[in-house]
Amino acid sequence: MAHPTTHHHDSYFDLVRRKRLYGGVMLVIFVLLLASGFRLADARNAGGFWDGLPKVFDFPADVVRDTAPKLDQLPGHMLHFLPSLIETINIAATATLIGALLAIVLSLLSTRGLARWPRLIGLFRRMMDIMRAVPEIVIALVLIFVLGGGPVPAMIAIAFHTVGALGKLFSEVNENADLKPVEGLASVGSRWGQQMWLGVVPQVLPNWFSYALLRFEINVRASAILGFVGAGGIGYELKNAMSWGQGRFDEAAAIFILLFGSIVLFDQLSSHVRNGLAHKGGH
Amino acid sequence: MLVVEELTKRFGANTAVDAVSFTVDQPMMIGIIGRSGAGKSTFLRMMNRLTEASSGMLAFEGRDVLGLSGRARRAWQSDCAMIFQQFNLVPRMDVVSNVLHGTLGRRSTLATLFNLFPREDIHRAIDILDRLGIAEHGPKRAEALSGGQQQRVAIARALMQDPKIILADEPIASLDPMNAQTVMEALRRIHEEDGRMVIANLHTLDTARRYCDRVIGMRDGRIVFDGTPEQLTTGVARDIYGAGADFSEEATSTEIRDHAARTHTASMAAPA
Amino acid sequence: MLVVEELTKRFGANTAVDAVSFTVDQPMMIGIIGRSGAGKSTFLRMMNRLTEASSGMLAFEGRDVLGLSGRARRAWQSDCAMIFQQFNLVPRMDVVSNVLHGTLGRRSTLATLFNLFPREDIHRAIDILDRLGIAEHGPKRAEALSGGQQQRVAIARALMQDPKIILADEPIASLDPMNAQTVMEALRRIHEEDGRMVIANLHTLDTARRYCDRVIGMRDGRIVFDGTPEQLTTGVARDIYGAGADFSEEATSTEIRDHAARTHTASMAAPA
Amino acid sequence: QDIAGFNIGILGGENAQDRLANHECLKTYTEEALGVPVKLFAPADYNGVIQGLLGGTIDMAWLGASGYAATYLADPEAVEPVLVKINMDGSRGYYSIGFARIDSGIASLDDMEGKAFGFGDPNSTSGYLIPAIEIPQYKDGVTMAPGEYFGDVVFTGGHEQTIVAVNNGDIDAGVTWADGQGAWEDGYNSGALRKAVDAGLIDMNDLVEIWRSKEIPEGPVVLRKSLPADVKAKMIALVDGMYDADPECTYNISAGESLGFDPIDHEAYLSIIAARQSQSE
Amino acid sequence: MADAALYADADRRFARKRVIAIAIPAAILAYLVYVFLAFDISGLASRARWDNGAILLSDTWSHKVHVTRDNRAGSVSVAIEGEKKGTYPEGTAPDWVALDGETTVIELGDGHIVRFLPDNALSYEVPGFGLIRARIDGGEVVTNLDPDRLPDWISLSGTRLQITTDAGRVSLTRNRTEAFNYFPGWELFFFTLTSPYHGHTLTDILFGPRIDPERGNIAGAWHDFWNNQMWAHGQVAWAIFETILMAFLGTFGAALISLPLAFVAAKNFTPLGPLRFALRRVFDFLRGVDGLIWTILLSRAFGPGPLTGSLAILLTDTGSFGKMFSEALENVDNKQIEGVASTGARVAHRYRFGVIPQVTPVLLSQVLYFFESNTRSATIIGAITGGGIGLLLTQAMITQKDWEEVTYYIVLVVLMVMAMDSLSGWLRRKLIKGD
Ligand SMILES: Nc1ncnc2c1ncn2[C@@H]1O[C@H](COP(=O)(O)OP(=O)(O)OP(=O)(O)O)[C@@H](O)[C@H]1O
Ligand SMILES: Nc1ncnc2c1ncn2[C@@H]1O[C@H](COP(=O)(O)OP(=O)(O)OP(=O)(O)O)[C@@H](O)[C@H]1O
Ligand SMILES: [Mg+2]
Ligand SMILES: [Mg+2]
Repeated sequence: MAHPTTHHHDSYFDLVRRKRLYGGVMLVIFVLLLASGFRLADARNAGGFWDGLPKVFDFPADVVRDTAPKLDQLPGHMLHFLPSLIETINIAATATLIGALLAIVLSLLSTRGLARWPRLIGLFRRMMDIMRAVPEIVIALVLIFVLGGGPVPAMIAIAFHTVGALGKLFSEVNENADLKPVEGLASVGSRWGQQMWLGVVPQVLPNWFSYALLRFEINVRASAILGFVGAGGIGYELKNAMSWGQGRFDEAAAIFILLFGSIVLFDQLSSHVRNGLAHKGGH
Repeated sequence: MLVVEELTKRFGANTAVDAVSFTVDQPMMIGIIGRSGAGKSTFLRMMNRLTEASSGMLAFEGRDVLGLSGRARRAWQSDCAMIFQQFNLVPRMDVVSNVLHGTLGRRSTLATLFNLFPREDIHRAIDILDRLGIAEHGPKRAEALSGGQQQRVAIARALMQDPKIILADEPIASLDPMNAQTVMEALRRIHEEDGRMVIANLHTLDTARRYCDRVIGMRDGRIVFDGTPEQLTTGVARDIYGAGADFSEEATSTEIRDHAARTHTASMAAPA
Repeated sequence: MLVVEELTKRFGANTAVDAVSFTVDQPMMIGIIGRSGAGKSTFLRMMNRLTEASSGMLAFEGRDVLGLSGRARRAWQSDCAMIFQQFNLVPRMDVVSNVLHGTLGRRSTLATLFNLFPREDIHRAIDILDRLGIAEHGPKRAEALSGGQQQRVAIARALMQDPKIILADEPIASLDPMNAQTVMEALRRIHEEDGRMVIANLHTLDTARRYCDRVIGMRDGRIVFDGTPEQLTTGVARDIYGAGADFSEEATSTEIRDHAARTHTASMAAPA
Repeated sequence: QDIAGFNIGILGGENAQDRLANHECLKTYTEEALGVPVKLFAPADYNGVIQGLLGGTIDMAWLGASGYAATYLADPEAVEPVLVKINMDGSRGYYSIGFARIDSGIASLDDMEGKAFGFGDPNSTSGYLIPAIEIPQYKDGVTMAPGEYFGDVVFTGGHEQTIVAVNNGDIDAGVTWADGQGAWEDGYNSGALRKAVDAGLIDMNDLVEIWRSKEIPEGPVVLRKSLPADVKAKMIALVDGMYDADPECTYNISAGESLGFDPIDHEAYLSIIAARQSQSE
Repeated sequence: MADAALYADADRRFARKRVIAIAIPAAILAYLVYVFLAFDISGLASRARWDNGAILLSDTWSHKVHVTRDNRAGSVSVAIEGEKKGTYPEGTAPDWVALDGETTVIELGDGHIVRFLPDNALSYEVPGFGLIRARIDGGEVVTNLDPDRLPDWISLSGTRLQITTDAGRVSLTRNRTEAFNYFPGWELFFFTLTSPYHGHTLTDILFGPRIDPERGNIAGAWHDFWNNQMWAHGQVAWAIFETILMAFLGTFGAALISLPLAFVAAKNFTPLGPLRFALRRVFDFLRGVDGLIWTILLSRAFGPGPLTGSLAILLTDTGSFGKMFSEALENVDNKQIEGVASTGARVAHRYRFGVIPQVTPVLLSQVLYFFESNTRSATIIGAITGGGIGLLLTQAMITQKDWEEVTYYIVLVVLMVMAMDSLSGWLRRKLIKGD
């Protein structure tokens, strides 16, 4: 019975052989890369992985040891650092807001079918790629040099990166937008801005919003990190307390609790809102 | 009042509309028929300036339509309303807003941003909806309406533009026969009562025969028929559709004939 | 050989299957009909042990199916293949692999975890596909196939299990009439050629009449009809479907009758 | 016992790539002397090296005095100071210099009441620890708590940032380090001011010195205490003898002209340790 | 005419819409105003040092050459960027500097001529202004300038004179006389002055006669380029590699660890509520603490280096992946699992054939997306733990003088991130669409 269909059998076995070969080769390459990468990193590190593993909790233990007797001071510290936390959050919120607004414009300009100047799509895309690729810390440090320390360099740096990151996500969303309403609006003689505002924005807003919230979460962390290089906010306080070490770990712990608490808070809040959006805007 | 001369559109090597010429002297209801890919949509889109023509001339009341740009072009689009097969409404917005979009050609972007539509426009939109018999759906989202209702909203939007011409690109192709009839009757009424010119792409012969004053047949981008509905014999139709002797007119019909057969097959095709 | 006694399934307060009893003496093709929510799926799922019964008894060739567990339960599932309305294939894997999953009940070794199936199984899988006329699609991903082809893959997977019973839960509900016919014919042929028992949930009367040896009608979890296709009059159908006097059998039909009417209305319904 | 490798942590005001390049000669000599592979690490701030020393992953480093104190306070058994750099004039110290913009009209700490004052890195001896202790001794009523005597007290993050911040007017005065030799208008012979002048960042005519600390001991070269005695001895001999053996390399590793290194011990840093401990309270 | 009730209703609805349309931008604007006040943006404009920006900008594409006279010893040296590594050998100088015994003549270009005269004197001919003379007399700077009518490009005090023009900069103090001349380009980018290949063109090196008799041209030139003391290309390349390595190990390590954990944290695979809850909080914790902070915590145990950076990325990403993977698992389509289950397959097989094929594309694309964005994070993490291009970059920035190196590194980082972006995009297409 196999006779008339021999070639089906053969072609399938060919496929299986080829797949196994590719799969096997890929797997071997991946495992080799991972293993040799690990060994290389291990060798280039000051301390080895296996030697260090038992000491992982030394530092946290120091912090706890230093903090435990001064537990009563923690609320005081927290109150003291609250303004810095608010500054950090303001940096993140403003940067997300400004970044998202610019990202909206750029993403619309770089989406096929929606672009105002279709020829410039490539240009706007490259712009976003570059904005996304430059690490925030670089822009922040340059701006600190020109503008002096404080929240503004961090805000600009994060906003700059946000434009690129959100721009890419937004234009992916835009690509899935239905063009029919846009065409309908174009046929009545409306301007580009009106077509976007009425034809595209209502369709994509929920998705934009959910990505922007996700970004806000990330930006809270980023703005805390930029504090490490002198951009103000809670990160700056954390770095000072941490690098002093023994003796000020209680402050570090207080800041850490504040920072971590707010990150978790925003995380939960945003996933809550996003879930709500997903369910409401189901179709 | 409308003069089309040697209008041509090429997409790469493919000529979608091939040197189309005709003249219309007075507002009438014109049907363009032809099979899929004949260039009907492309022609209408060129008229509305949604697609740029490759060459040729199109003049309306002396206006050189293809040469317009910027504000003048938008003013032309405002005079020349378009109705689409898929309605092309903004589905998440309410019906009245969708109708008001017909005035966008005259509104600034900023006013649009803040939803500043004048009171009298809003009232006029409701009046138009009322005329089309769907005023009570005004507050609903467009997507909540049935296809026939949505198409009537699209017609309302077109009327809101107070256009000289209404272009309709297969306005009933997405509709069931019941709704198709309502929509075609609305278009006919607008033509008769307001005296606006209506050009409708239609993919069925009997609709064209029933509602139009003049029928233009296209095939492969060229006009192969131009005459009155009465001149549109089955032989001519065979030419237009490029069909053989086995061509049955009924295969393209949307008339309401066999209700039972239709409903059950339609309900089966949906989940496929 | 199959005895069902007082089989019941309750979901909270809702009784999906309510004390169902019947007996089958020899392999035959049985159709279960009933409207949505009647408990047809729940009954089949209990047979395959995908859903646990609340109470009652089900025995096949003396085996107390509901009491099996562990290896014995898996062996039963292997003997009792299931075909689903949505095919329930692994869409990203190739067709032959999907068919080979039918052997998992017997050959769930470590090697199969890495998708390494014995050579003779692979040959058999391709032969089965050949029998169903889709051998040339063997290397494709399941998701690349049309619905009808996917359902035939699902049947092939079922055959691969070399089962005593094949349960099919609305196997043609997601298919267009053309494909539906192919699939039903395949099931019928399997029943006739291999002598396997087939129990199929169907939602249309005429399919049940045409392909089945015995028809069971369910309503609200209870059996309201059990007889031959010939006994299935319109009056009985009205009982099963709980419809009024205006019930038209055609509303549930999937037969291919009026080709012209169908194609054009189907093409209209699709883009809606 | 034997060691499998030897890790050197390096700090300082130069950029990481220059630091690594400058220490390449030390790496070669160490490999020769110990016969094991040597790795150089140039973390971004003091804390990185201190953590390495405490965790036992870094064997040798040249710390600032305050950094040594921090290490000692965290774990007295972690490291021991062995050598210290000798300046061209034979001294073993440097200064913390307070400075302001000349057009601000500030001439001394007296004029700083209500003004913004900037430290560098909290782990820096001259950029924080010493001025934080000595400035309040300037006169009664001076404290380092923000808003008390000074209008604000901030950490800029490092010497370079302090200089830019003062020059920009972001803060009214700050502290940084200098060897105190040579002339103010050149930014002294070495130190952060001199580097900024050389880079064209500041014009010393715009700045004025408003305060100077007592001499601060140069930071020690430290070795991990648990290293085998012979390894320690070899390394001490190597660095100690470097000035005679290879002046070029000495120049490189001490980031400028010096007379090489001399032995030193823990006692020399007791006051700094006490100072640091008092700041931790 | 339509019903009046319809008009009234529409009017009401549009009035409400209008209020919303104005209220939302107004709220955003109000917040921005608050932030601008809180951040003192107006004050910032006055504090901003645009001249610093100008230095930075000009330094990114140009370099300067220092001509320095030690006023005590009288010796003159010429050094690129004033660095020891860029110093011209004793007695040699570029052609715009004439070392003439006692006097040194420096042509800054555009007619600007600076002379280092004997007795610690200096003259500077500024076209359109005149000849500026200055000398050190008794430790004081004495000039022919009218101290009350100094142009703003001259800074003069009793101890220091500094003249900054478009052509260059000249300064005079008791100890030193110095002139800076600016040139476009990254000097010594290919070869330092000590290399025999300095000043040769590419064609010379590739096709010309042997420049260094000891070595072949290409090998020698490559060696000198790679080990260039000024730019350290070899080290920079290694740093880039190290950064990518950190991202790679961190991302894929995290993916391998979080996959099994995600099954435990997914509602449909783990019925044990408390276990799931605990694991989810662990994920939140890992994710909530930023990689940078993990780096600091881990540097005690592992010391500085790329491994520490990788582990930090691994920890944060385990949190992110754990959450995302478990969400993906909770969204699996039950049909496929049921299809496999109905054949009597074991649990392991149900997972293998029912779950893994569906989630693989989702997970893989998430992992690759993170890999790309982690190359950027690794840049920052490296800046703290001492590894990779991030360290070089931030350090070069913080010392605030090597802006051309900063530019070099930024360009490399941007290229690296963009390359990773395309690589991950390519892999995504290859592995998910293709197969
Ligand atoms: N944007 C485009 N790019 C390239 N080719 C196009 C484009 N739009 C239309 N065409 C081609 O032009 C020809 C005419 O298309 P057109 O849509 O005008 O036909 P139609 O008569 O409206 O057909 P249908 O009944 O399918 O709407 C077709 O061959 C089509 O493929
Ligand atoms: N997992 C479940 N949990 C709760 N109720 C269920 C579940 N599965 C089925 N039911 C309920 O049991 C009843 C019978 O459902 P079943 O799916 O068996 O009907 P059916 O005859 O197959 O209908 P259909 O034609 O829609 O598939 C329905 O009321 C259904 O809502
Ligand atoms: Mg068309
Ligand atoms: Mg069912």
